[in-house]
Amino acid sequence: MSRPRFFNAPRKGENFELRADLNSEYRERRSDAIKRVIANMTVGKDVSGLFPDVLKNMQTDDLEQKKLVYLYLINYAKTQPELVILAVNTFVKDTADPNPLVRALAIRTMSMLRAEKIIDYLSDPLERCLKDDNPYVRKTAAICVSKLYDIKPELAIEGGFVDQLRDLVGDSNPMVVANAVTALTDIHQTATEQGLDTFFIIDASVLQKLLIALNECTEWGRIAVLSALARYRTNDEKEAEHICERAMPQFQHANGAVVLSAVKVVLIHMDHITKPDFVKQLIRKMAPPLVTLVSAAPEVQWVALRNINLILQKRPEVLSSELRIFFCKYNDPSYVKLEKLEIMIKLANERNVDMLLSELKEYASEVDLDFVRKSIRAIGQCAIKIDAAAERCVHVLLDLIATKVTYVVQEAVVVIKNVFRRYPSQYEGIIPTLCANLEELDEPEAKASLVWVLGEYCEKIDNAEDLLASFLDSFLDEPYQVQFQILVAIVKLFLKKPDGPAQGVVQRVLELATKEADNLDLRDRAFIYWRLLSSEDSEAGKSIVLAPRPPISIPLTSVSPALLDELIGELSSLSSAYHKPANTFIGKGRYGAADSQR
Amino acid sequence: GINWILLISRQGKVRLAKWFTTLNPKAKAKIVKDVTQLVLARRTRMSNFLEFRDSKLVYRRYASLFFVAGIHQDDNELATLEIIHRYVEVLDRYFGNVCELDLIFNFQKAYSILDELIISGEMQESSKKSVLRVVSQSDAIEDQENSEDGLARIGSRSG
Amino acid sequence: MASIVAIVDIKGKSLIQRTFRDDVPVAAVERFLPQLLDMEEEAGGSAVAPCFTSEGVNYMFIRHNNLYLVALSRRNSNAAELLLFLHKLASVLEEYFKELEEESIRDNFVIIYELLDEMMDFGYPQTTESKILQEYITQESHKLEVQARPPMAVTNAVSWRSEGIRYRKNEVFLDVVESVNLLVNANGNVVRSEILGAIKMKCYLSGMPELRLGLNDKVMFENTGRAARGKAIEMEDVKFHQCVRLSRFENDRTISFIPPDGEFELMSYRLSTQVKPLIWAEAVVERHEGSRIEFMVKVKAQFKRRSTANNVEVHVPVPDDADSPKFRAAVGSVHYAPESSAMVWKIKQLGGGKEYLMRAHFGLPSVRSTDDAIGGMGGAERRKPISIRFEIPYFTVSGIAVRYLKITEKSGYAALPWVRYITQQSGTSGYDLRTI
Amino acid sequence: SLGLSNLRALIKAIRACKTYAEERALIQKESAAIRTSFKDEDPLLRHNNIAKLLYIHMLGYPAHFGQIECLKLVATPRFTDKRLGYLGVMLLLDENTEVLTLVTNGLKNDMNHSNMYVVGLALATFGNIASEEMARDLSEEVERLMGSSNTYIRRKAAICAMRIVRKVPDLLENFSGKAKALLNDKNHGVLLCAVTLAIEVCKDEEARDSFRDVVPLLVRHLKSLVTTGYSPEHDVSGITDPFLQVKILRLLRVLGKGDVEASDTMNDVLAQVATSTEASKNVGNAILYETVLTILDIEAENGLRVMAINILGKFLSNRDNNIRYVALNTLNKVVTMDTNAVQRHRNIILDCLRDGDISIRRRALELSYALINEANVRVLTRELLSFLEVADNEFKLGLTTQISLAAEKLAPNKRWHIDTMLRVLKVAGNYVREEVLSAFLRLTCHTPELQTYTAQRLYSLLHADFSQESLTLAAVWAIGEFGELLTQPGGGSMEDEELVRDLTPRQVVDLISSLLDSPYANSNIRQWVLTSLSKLAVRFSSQDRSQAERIQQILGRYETSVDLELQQRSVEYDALLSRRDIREGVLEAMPPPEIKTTMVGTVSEKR
Repeated sequence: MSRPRFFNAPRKGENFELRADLNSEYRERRSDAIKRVIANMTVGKDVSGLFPDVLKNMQTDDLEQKKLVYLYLINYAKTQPELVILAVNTFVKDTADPNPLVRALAIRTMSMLRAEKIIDYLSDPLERCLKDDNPYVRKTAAICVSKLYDIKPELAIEGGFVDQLRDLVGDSNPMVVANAVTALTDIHQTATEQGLDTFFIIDASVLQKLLIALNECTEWGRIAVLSALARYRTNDEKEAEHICERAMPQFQHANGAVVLSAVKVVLIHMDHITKPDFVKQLIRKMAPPLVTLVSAAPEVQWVALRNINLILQKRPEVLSSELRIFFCKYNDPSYVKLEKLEIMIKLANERNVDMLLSELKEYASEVDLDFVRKSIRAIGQCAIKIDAAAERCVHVLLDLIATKVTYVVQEAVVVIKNVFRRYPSQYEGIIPTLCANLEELDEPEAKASLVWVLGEYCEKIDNAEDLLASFLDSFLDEPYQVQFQILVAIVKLFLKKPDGPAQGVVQRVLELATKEADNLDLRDRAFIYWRLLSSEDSEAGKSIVLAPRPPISIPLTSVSPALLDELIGELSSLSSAYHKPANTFIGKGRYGAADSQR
Repeated sequence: GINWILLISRQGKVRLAKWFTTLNPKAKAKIVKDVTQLVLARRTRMSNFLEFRDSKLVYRRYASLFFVAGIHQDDNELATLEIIHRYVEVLDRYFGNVCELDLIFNFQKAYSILDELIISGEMQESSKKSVLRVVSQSDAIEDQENSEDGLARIGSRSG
Repeated sequence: MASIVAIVDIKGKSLIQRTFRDDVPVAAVERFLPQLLDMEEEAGGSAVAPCFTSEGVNYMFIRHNNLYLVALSRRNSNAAELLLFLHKLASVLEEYFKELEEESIRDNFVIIYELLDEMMDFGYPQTTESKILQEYITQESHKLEVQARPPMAVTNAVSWRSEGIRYRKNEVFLDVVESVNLLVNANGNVVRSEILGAIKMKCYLSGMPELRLGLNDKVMFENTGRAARGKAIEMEDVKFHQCVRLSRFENDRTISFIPPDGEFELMSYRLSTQVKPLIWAEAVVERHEGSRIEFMVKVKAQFKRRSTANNVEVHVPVPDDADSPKFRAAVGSVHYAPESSAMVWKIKQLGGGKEYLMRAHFGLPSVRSTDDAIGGMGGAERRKPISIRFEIPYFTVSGIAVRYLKITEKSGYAALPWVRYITQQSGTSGYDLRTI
Repeated sequence: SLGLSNLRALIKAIRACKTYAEERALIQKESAAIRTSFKDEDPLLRHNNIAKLLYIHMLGYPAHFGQIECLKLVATPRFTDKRLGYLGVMLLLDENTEVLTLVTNGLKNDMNHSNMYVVGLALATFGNIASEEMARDLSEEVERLMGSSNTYIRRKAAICAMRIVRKVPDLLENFSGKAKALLNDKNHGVLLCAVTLAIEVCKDEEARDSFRDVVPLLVRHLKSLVTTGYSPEHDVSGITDPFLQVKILRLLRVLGKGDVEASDTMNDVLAQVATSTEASKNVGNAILYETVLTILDIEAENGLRVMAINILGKFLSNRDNNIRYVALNTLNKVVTMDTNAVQRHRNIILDCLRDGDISIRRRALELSYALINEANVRVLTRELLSFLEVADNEFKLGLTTQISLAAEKLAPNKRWHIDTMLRVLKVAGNYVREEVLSAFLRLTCHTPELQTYTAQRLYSLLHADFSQESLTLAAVWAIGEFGELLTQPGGGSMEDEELVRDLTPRQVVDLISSLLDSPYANSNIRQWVLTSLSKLAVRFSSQDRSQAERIQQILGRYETSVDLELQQRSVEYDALLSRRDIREGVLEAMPPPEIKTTMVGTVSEKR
């Protein structure tokens, strides 16, 4: 079996040999040489020196060979612009070839070359190809307009190409329509990035064309059309309803990205619908396809889960009875498990919390550390979210502390501290259990949590003074969050037990924080306390530091309302997966006041 | 001294790994992974040295194999290159025009030779001849044992 | 929108890549794996999310065997679309070369370039139907006397079927295949269960046939006000091949379509109903550290007596370093599968209501692996569930039934539809029983 | 399954695997077969199984279950089995492995074996993996073997002695005399090992002093190596035993350091090596490099020192990156002693910052920090700041720290200092140490004449970019503390276009509070913002009373926060702002912190 191999170790003078072969009189040898050139290009070797020799092989009936030469040209056109010009004639000729495959290939490649000199020769063939009889050529030419806009926007506009593209939105062929929409959207984005007005306004007449094309396109075309529909702005309730009705059937599409795009369209236009029954129906129909996405390939599933998380922030009722579907499988990748946990917490309620707790307990004994931690945290969130479940959650947490596994104990301490803050004075009986684990804690958050407990309940802990004072020796080496808690806890101790040894302890912590510590924010905090404690009004400190704190609550959203709307409008995109505005990760990643006020 | 020596193929496969410092399996695997990544990404004409955590890598490519040594911060990098080269020379002499396949199929021999050159991360013999001599004499003892044994085995286990 | 699509091996080397827009430097592909490894390390070795951004470049990737398929972009791209495109690319390449791995890529780089050129333009997915691609991009294209032309299907409204197909005998085969996605706790409680079904077709029909499929769909009966004869089922979510007219289905639940030629999956559906596990298994484990481990496994068929499960496989996890397997099973055969750290109990036929026992004995090495020792809460195998595979022919859990398949073609031929039902639990669908 | 017949078959099968998954499955099956076969206790199969297992281990798969089997191989009388067994012991065991204690006795027996190659195997194994306990147990054996008449055994024993000294320093005395004696050995190999052992022994101060009298002997050895003609057995590209030369140079360095007499004794030979060693090949440069290091470390004469630095200068202009790397690396050591000699090469060093090789960049960067002085601080800081914009991320934290330390020490004036720090914060605000941030804010507190300017600049930098955390924190704090300077009419008379003037309190509060919802907001930033806002409520109380109420509302958003500190601040500050009687006094301007030099410890950048 002798298959041709092209990746052998480089031989000396290989380019010399290739050059000879490229100019060989034998067709087979020339075509083999081109393959070797491309093979070299693929592994990153520089074969740009062979440009003129490769170019000579461009005029050929062998389609495969032609494609390879084109591929070569795309790669090296930028470095050899003056040579590319030699290829122009063949390109132009090919755009008039009787075979539509060749015509499309030529126009597609020509518009990829990005050499200033070639662009001027592009106008005529592109003009022709946009009007070609064959839809394959037209759909290819449509995309070429956006490539042209990318290189030379003024030519794309003044040459009338963008206008022609708009006409193509009404083309009889759905694939052409889809690509015209794709190209216009691409141009729209490029223009927006450059701060220009858009060239693709979706008005009512465009809307009609889009809705007609939607059902006939390929899966990818549907995504383009749906994304355009999501950009359409309407205040007309009837129209919004109509759009939703037309988008909804796409929930049944096998392609998950089509489904997400359809969900996006419906969520956006639903905002204009006031009929509660209709809204209810939309939400009811949206749930099953979202659930199905949870069994997609893990990568797609991840995007879906991140999106579901956003959708639940906007419409918490969507998946209210679908908790089980988010239970983690043994072999789910870690990134999927963590997202499922987030969603489970959002869906937790009085009816399903028992089931959820037993599941979370199961997770807490897995081997993936991160997952275990987040699972324990989730138990705490259940306790805070659902009053009726708090006691059961606390029991589970105590069981976990009893395991004596260090990272489990630490996480449980963090969580129990929050339970105290939600249900003051209900679970104080377990304070000794927590204090017994003081030595074990080395993670900042766990340590900070326990210090808070010491300060908050110092009147109930016999040796609170000693325990708190013991933190002062290492005060300057502690992480900030621990330092802050030590400071507050000692101030509280002093306010509650002003006469004992607390006086000396508070003096020491204030001096450490104002004189020794580097952090100016910590210093500010300490000065504020110092000034308060030395105020003429001896009750001032108590009224402020010990001011009643309302029970804590878990926020319903993780992003601001404005950002949430922005992200819902970007569903299935990267920004919706990251839960971050696009400006934070594209371009230079700068994001300032102007962006936040958008 | 040398902390460890790795032979890594261009495909990223380990062809020999010798550890002179005590590390747990996880730490070793991590070093192999990171070093492979770093060394394979190097281009020609770059220096043969890389700083790696608190130590240094000295590497050199011979055909399809990278020979990499992890050395102390204050060791002589240039001299380490010579040690690597000496190892390669001995291998080459032992196998006669050594190639990667020789080292794959005779990996124990590659270790034996290294053990005659370096112990505890320190070079113990600077004469090529002397290293080759002891390795081939050891081989000779093996050969003899094997042929005696072979005869014995034929006698005891027929079928 | 993708600027570059690349296939990268596990060492981070790019095997092939195609630039579609030049706003992302090619060097960014080289930076892919080192960054991924860094992130994995930060995550304690766990797999990290399939999208990340670094230095203004967005990376979206899928893992396929020991390859990464990566899309790079500078914009806020449609992540779901591109990830699905990468999956599609992987399956197209698999259909072309059978295996998608380093060697097949190297041997076929010319055709992969051609495919990438057809499948994506300026970063936007185009034609991705492998059947259609195979009509004009073939591995032997240079041998063709006539130049290839774009098949009509590429741009047709019916982009999945070519014209002029002819068969002497017109036939359609319908396979209704169901599996159960099941998770059971160690105490026997069903934690999650749903039925995943699919209707797969093999179509050997001439011309451009119009097909209409009728199912015992409860919603359709309700819509049309007709009473169902027999049981009707409530499908929670249905997904269709792109040939099915979705708006028709939305309107009156009619499934009408012009099918692709040959094999394809017409539709998939999902029902979430509480199902009792069809086959139940449990294991009692006795572990003697440093010497041996013993199992007693029980399996029970909990479906009706008139059905039989075929090719039952019960996979029970065993420690990674077990040795000297010994088995005693009341029925079937058992073997040790070290590659998956499991033993597999195979039972050719398991009748409804039957129950069997199997005992297994393994040796353990006297020296423990140091990796285990740092595991914290005991070896990883402890958490691994028992999983079961089987087939039950002539049976679906949901009770779905094909009521009719109407075929009309302008030439007026008659064609026979053949329907088969099967419940099939393969390795990939989850049928997991948690262990203590 | 029975497994593959032998090593060769296994390797072939592994090589035939096309995917990683396939390889993994094959190996896991094979490993299981090997484990099962071990239980049969068949000595004939054991050798075969271990050979396969060691190959499997090399590919990164578990092989712990083969440890005991290796011990069994070692215990057989066959050399073939011992050889593989010891290889396995060295690969599968280390000083922490439990079963290592079972090896000691076997090693002891084999060290007394009649076959020198068995002794050799035992010594190699000991030298590579001996634990402290094993080192004690076999110390006498090794000591005895150091006196063996066989050079093969003698040299290996010397290295083993080095391991013993390393593991059990209190056994040093047993070996120092023997080590000294071995330095007279005629055999190159033994001498090489003896010098290696001596270097280890001389880590102990007392031992070092007692070794000074061998300097003349070492000088003789070295001189003879340099002057002998071609000696085929030890020649490397025309140089005689460079390995031994390098080792001797190193021992000389240890002995010459801090001792004038010893240094004097080696002066000439060092000069001779430095001048007569051929520098066209790597091997010569290796010796020159070692020589330079020795000269720089000992109490060398001035002329010799100049010679060493000149060699480095030549290295620096070498085209070979290896040599340039070594030069940059060594100049780092010289720079503290002789800055001027290094300053001469400043331009070459700065060019190296843009080299394609990260190893070169890293060394050049270190060196350029050391080069900054009063005369060039402006130029070099400008260079480093522009490098900061393109530098690899791993360099950034060091860069910002070094720039800020240099600015603190050498700033020509305060305006320049502040501008430099602002630029650092603007470009690399996510790679700035806490200490550097604090130092900048302290500087601001102590520069009242530029407080308006600084606050305005920070305001406009923050307005443009929320993404740089340290910049955000600096701006939040400075604006909180000096907020009123931003809104007072004619606050500054700067010509700079970037400056913002005529701000209203509302605008300032808008900017600071918008950070709470920014995509970069984290707990730390929010905490600083809450304090800053509370201070602003007081700072603006005379200009715009409504801001205080607005700020109280913003604070209220966090009164049920899960974040401990945020909730505490929210509730506290809200209560405090409601106390009109005391709030001004409590939140008035903070006393400026004491000015102090920035101490950069080992503290991480984000706590």
